[in-house]
Amino acid sequence: MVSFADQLLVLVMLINFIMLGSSRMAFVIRAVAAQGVILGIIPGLLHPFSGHLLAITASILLAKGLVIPYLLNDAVRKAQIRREVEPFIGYVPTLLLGAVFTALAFVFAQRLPLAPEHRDLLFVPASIATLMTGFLILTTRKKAISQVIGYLVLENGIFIFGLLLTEAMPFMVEAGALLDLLVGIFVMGIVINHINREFSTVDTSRLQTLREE
Amino acid sequence: MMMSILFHILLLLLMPPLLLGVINKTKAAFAGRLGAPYFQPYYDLAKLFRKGSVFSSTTTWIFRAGPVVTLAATLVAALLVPLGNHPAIISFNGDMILFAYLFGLARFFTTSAALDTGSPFEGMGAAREVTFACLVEPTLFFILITLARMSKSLSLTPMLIYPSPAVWQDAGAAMLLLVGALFVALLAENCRIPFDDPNTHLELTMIHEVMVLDHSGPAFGLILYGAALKLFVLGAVFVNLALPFKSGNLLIDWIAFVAAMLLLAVLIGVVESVMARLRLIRIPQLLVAATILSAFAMLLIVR
Amino acid sequence: MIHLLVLLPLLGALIAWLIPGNRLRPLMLPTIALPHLGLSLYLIASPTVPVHGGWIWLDPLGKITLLAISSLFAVCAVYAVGYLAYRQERSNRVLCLGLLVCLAAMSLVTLCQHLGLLWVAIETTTVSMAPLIYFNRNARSIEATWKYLLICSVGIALALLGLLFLAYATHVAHQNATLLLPDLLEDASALNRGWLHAAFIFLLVGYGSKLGLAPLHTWKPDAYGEAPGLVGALLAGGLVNCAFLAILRVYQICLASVTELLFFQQVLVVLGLISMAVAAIFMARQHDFKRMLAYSSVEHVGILAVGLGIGKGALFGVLFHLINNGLTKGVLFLSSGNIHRSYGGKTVEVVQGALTRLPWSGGLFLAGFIAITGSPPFSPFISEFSIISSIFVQRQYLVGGLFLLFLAAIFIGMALTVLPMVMGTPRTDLEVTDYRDRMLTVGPPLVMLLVIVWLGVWPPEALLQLLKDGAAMLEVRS
Amino acid sequence: MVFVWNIDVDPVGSLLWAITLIGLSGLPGLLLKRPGPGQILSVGITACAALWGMVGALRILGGAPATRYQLDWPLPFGPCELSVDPLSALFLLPLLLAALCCSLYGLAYLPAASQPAVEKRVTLFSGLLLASMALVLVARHGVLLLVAWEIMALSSWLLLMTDQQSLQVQRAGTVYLLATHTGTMALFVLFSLVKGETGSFAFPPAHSLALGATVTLVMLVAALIGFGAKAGIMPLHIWLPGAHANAPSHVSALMSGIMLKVGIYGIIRTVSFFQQLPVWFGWLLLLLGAVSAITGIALASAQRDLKRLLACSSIENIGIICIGLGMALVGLQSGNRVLAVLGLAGACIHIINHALFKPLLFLGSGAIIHATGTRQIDRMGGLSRVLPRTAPLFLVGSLAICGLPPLNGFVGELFLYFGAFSDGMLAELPVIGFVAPILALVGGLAVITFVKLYGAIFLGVARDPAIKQGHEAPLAMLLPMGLLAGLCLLAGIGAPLLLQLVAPVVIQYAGVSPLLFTQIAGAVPLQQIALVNGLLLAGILVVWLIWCFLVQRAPVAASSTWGCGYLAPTPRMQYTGSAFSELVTGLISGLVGSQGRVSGLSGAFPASTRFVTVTTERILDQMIIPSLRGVDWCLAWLRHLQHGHLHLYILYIFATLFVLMVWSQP
Repeated sequence: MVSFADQLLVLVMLINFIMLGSSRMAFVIRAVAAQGVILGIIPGLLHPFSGHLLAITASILLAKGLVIPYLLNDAVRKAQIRREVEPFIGYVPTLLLGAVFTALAFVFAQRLPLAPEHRDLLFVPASIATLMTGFLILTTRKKAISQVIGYLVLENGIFIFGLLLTEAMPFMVEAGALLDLLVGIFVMGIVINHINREFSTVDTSRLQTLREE
Repeated sequence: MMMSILFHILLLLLMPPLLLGVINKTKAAFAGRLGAPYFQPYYDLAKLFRKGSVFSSTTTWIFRAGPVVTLAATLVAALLVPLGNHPAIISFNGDMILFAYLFGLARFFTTSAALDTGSPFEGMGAAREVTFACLVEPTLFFILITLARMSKSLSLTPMLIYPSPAVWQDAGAAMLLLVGALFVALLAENCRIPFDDPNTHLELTMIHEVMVLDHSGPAFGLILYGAALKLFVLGAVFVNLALPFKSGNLLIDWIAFVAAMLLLAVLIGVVESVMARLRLIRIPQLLVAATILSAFAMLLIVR
Repeated sequence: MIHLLVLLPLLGALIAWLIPGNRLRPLMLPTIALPHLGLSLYLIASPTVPVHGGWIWLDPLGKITLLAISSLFAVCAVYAVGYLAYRQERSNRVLCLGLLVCLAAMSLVTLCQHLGLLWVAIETTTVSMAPLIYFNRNARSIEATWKYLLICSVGIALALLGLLFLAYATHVAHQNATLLLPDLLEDASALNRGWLHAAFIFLLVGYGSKLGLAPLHTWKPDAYGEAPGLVGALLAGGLVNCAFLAILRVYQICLASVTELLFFQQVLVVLGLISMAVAAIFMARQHDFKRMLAYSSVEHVGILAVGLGIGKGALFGVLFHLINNGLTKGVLFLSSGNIHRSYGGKTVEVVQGALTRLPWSGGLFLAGFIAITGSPPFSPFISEFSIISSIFVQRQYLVGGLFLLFLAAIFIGMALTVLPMVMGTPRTDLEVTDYRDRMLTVGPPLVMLLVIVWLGVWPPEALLQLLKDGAAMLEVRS
Repeated sequence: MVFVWNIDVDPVGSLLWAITLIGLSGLPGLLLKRPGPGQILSVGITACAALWGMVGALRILGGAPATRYQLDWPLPFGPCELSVDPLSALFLLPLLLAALCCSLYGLAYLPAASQPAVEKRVTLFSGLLLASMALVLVARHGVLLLVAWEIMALSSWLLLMTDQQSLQVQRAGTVYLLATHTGTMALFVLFSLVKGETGSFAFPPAHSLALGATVTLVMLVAALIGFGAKAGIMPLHIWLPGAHANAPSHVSALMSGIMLKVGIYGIIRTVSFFQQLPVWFGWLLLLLGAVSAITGIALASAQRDLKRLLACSSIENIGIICIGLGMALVGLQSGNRVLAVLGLAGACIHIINHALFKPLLFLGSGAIIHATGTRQIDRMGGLSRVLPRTAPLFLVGSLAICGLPPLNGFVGELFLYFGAFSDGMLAELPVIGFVAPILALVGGLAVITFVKLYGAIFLGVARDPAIKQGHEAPLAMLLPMGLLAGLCLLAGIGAPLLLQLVAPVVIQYAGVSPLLFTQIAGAVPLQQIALVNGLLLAGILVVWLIWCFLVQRAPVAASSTWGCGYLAPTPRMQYTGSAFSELVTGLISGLVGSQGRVSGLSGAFPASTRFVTVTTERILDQMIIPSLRGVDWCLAWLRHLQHGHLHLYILYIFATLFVLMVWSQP
């Protein structure tokens, strides 16, 4: 089962590339939802069945697969923005950067003092690669929604690492974290709406009146 | 001894105007004139003391106090100076500081009195007086400290009696520098040519004389007398330094001193005759040069 | 009893949400905040024991933070009544709700002994603060909110990763991952060095972006500048303290691990100094006094970090400074809020002669400026001097020299902004509002100022004992 | 607060009480609604406390034991000790005197009736200022001293800001605040190092510290910067002229007469900690003193603002004091006791003297400002008719500050000259001899400055008819001035008394036995000087009588001033103060930046034009401010880091993360 989870992580990394390379907003939202769903399934593959597990899986699937994509789509629709992602840096360079980061993630993971049972798994490199993808999206995309997506991918990367030690995080904390994440995204969604109302655009490059002369 | 002190005081009080007379006579001689008699300054003073006074209505008591305080301070300063080989009337360690500061006090009142009239010319003269005097002060103190160091004493009397032919032989260069600097200081302090021309007829170029324009009668007499006394006192210092002649005999020493003073007056007269008054902006340069000379003398001695 | 600290504000939040009247609702704030303060003081004074399997415990560090937060909030709550009475044009439902939720979350932060729970509480404060920054509802405030939200969220996410690293370090060490502080402290020495370093770095960067350590501080001037003064006070005195407590918790583990403390200390000192330098750079020629206060906050966070890194005698100063900075920032933000309201602007071009126009607020602002720059008889002097003297006692001349240099530069920069504001005569060519000093908007900061003087001249023994206990928890154990 | 008071017997206790009372004296006024009674009450309290404290200080100087009181401060800096030793008492004495004079003066200068709001503030903070200065002097604990020091700085700043609506005051206040606060940081270093070396913030006993060269260097330099900035030693004097000029006059008197000395006290106190001082420190202090004295008085001579002039002359006097201290330290280091005693005695005497004549002059300037409403010397003139009582008092102060006999200023300088001369004579450190010409030059410049000041203000006739010709100051202002002038005279004529006052301090800190002290100081001819002074006065009297006799014999006429033939002289043609000092300003233009601005004449019929000279501060205006501009330019470039681009902000976060991760790798 662990090896199957490993295969799924390859898929997660592929989705990273899709998000970096895609120019259409709706597609990217779908991709991040897919990534969320995959990540939601993985705990079920790793651990024996329990009520705790079920609750977690269900809530992740619900949040990342349904609620958040819906919120984002809703924001896109309400904002009536052009569908493009509008990067600061072109798609190809970001893709290349993503590839370099992914490669580096593998190299880096090799050098980490991992526990013996985690040595040969893809979890750590996938986690780092996803994290870096989130970072790339955050820093290279202009639209506020893209940045939310970047943040989500970042969270996903962290989540993958968290899969290594589900025991450490008791249910309450995990639920709390998830809830916080959800509320955070929710608030972001609201803010995007307001940004849109205020500026008639969600292009964050407009958001730079606050700076030092 | 008692006689000596009495003579000392009498010389102090009576001789100063004579110096002016000698200077003027020398200058007249250089100009090919007969000149006023040697005792003309005494006649002038006597006349002034008899005259009535005119006071400017803008003046206050400071104007009246000016000549009085100046003369009193100069008199007290005169008591601190040895004449030739004869010790000063009052002598104690550190009297040279008081000596210098008494002139400062005198200057404060002279210049204040000048400012009291509200006349632009007198203010101008006062400004020049204080400024040039300020530049002379360091020279004076360099000379004093060098002498103190040479004579290992802190009082004017031993300091000034100290120079002897032997000293001149040992430290001739330093002594020469000192004497030169002191002569410059002497001329500057007493407002003689090349610093100031007491006989000029244009107020704009004067220093001392323009300050006292408004004084009249007895007050002006006091001022003239005070100026002569100052010349006498500083001249005495100079003579002590420049002519290290000592016989030990009371009478010979007195005669030598008086002769030297008269000689000094002639020297000043010669200088005044052969030199032109410096441009005002050159004066500070000469004074600073004198300061440097004296500082150099000090370095030669302390090294 | 201890649960009430969290439940009481939550209950208040619920009631505030339900109250329909815009006038009545703000009264809910002091109604909750004052009992909360009383409760906090009671709990701080009484000995406490861990509950819930050690998850919840009010230890001295928590007590100090709770004291700072609760007292600041109480003052701000009273002020809010006066402030919101003046701003009836805008619904304050979200504001009251957010404030009370934030109080609950902040109280929870002080109680947590489980780092995961602590993370949750901190994330809650982040999220609940966001709508408050947006109170003014204009383009600038939405921009500030967005920047705040995104940067802090990214930071908090990185902190979560740091937590995972920490848990993984325990996992690697003994196959039994945990995030419970007592457990972590107990066998910290067994932790893998690499993971510990990574965890420390991620947590420091994560919470540091919340705290506002340079160069993670970029949201601060925007958020502080655009939020109402009241919210600014809570950001600077409340959230900063919470985030710093979180870093203290992490640092406790680092201390307990005893492996090469030098790295942790150096990182803290360097980041602290960078923060002070950044503050100095940006305070020079700062025209916007609220942004200036934000940079002052960056500076003081830097001071805290340097003090923590220096350790020993500075620890007392750090913990004391936590309280002092919070209260003094409260004075500054609340009075600057008044000035902002009265002049309708927050740049030095507009605000001149505040002492003439608003004698009380202007005076308070001036006094706050003098206090925050570390002058006696105000208490920040005591704490700053403790830190400085400790630096020099430990012969860290370079650090001390830079510290003083930055302090001087900051003082100059700040003075050149503050003094023209408060002195002189108000401009007559600008539109004036009818806002004037009032009891409810001047009283609270005044009370805070008096407290600062009290703490700076003759602080109560109990507080000093508490600070010493707290400092003892941060001593290097060898 | 655990004090064990022995009010009736203990002089230290009485001093502490006096300080407390003075500090609180402004409080009742705050609580009273009606202006007036509070001020009177405050003056009453201050006066009584000051007199009571002066008795205590005198008893300490007379040899009463220096009881130590402990203040149980709860803060973790250790217990604080308070004590008054002769050194403290020497500074406390003029402080209390100034408290007495200035508070009484304030009663008429800033009457509560006409300025109720300002008066309350000034009264409160004057009390605080006095008390905090006194606390600095009695504190025996670094942190307590720092607290008092900062309260002193702040309360004086607030006093300076009395007239905060004026731009000039704002600028002066800002510079002062910045200078004093940054100066205090040096003291942070100093006392931290004391703590580091001794383990406690309490002052180490005198001559007990024997430290490494580096630590000593840092401590001494820190003390020199921290205390020296307050004392106004060149080049740390930048704040001083503006601050002293713009405060209310009686506050200027306090700041200039007393507060600067508190800085000097700090230097002496710090120096006293060390067992062995490095030789360079004495020379450095000497050099700084000489520089301060010359540049200070040079600056003063060029000033056109009455109070700025007085302020600059304070720099000169501080310089003279530093010359004395430097001499003493050099003497101590080289084992030359004579130099040590003379230098220290000169410095101490000058400290007292300056605290007498400088407040006198500042109080006098207050009376002048009251009468004329301006501080511009060049617009005044002939005020001795308007202020017939102030004028002679001011003259006494002017003569004293020039160091002219028979006033007190001469006495302090005499000791320094003696040090210079005797050392030049004894040949060990002939370089000290240079002090004498320097002092002479300073004295000469001082005469220029004060003749200009006195002459331009009081003599002649009013230059500007536009300025108001007010009236003589009321008794409450004249009384303090009279007291100070009387003391100047007393101290000048009764110089041995002055020496006795400073004797305990000199004996202690020059490390000599009382016998040796009497021997060395006895060599200074105070009695003879007094004799000559008497002779001088007698001489003046005699000449005066002769003159009166001569004048009365002949007719006396009154006329207008002789205008050298010019027929229509106007008062504006008088030599102004600026004109008076123009000659010397030209000579020292390297030190004083004086720029003339004349708008050019053009055309066949040029319009009326103005010539304005502005005296600029070399260091502040031509060095510090331009360099700050340079710094500002660099910072402006760095400020682009806050550019408003969110995605780059996030990049900062990751960059930090990256750098720290790399750093953590061994």
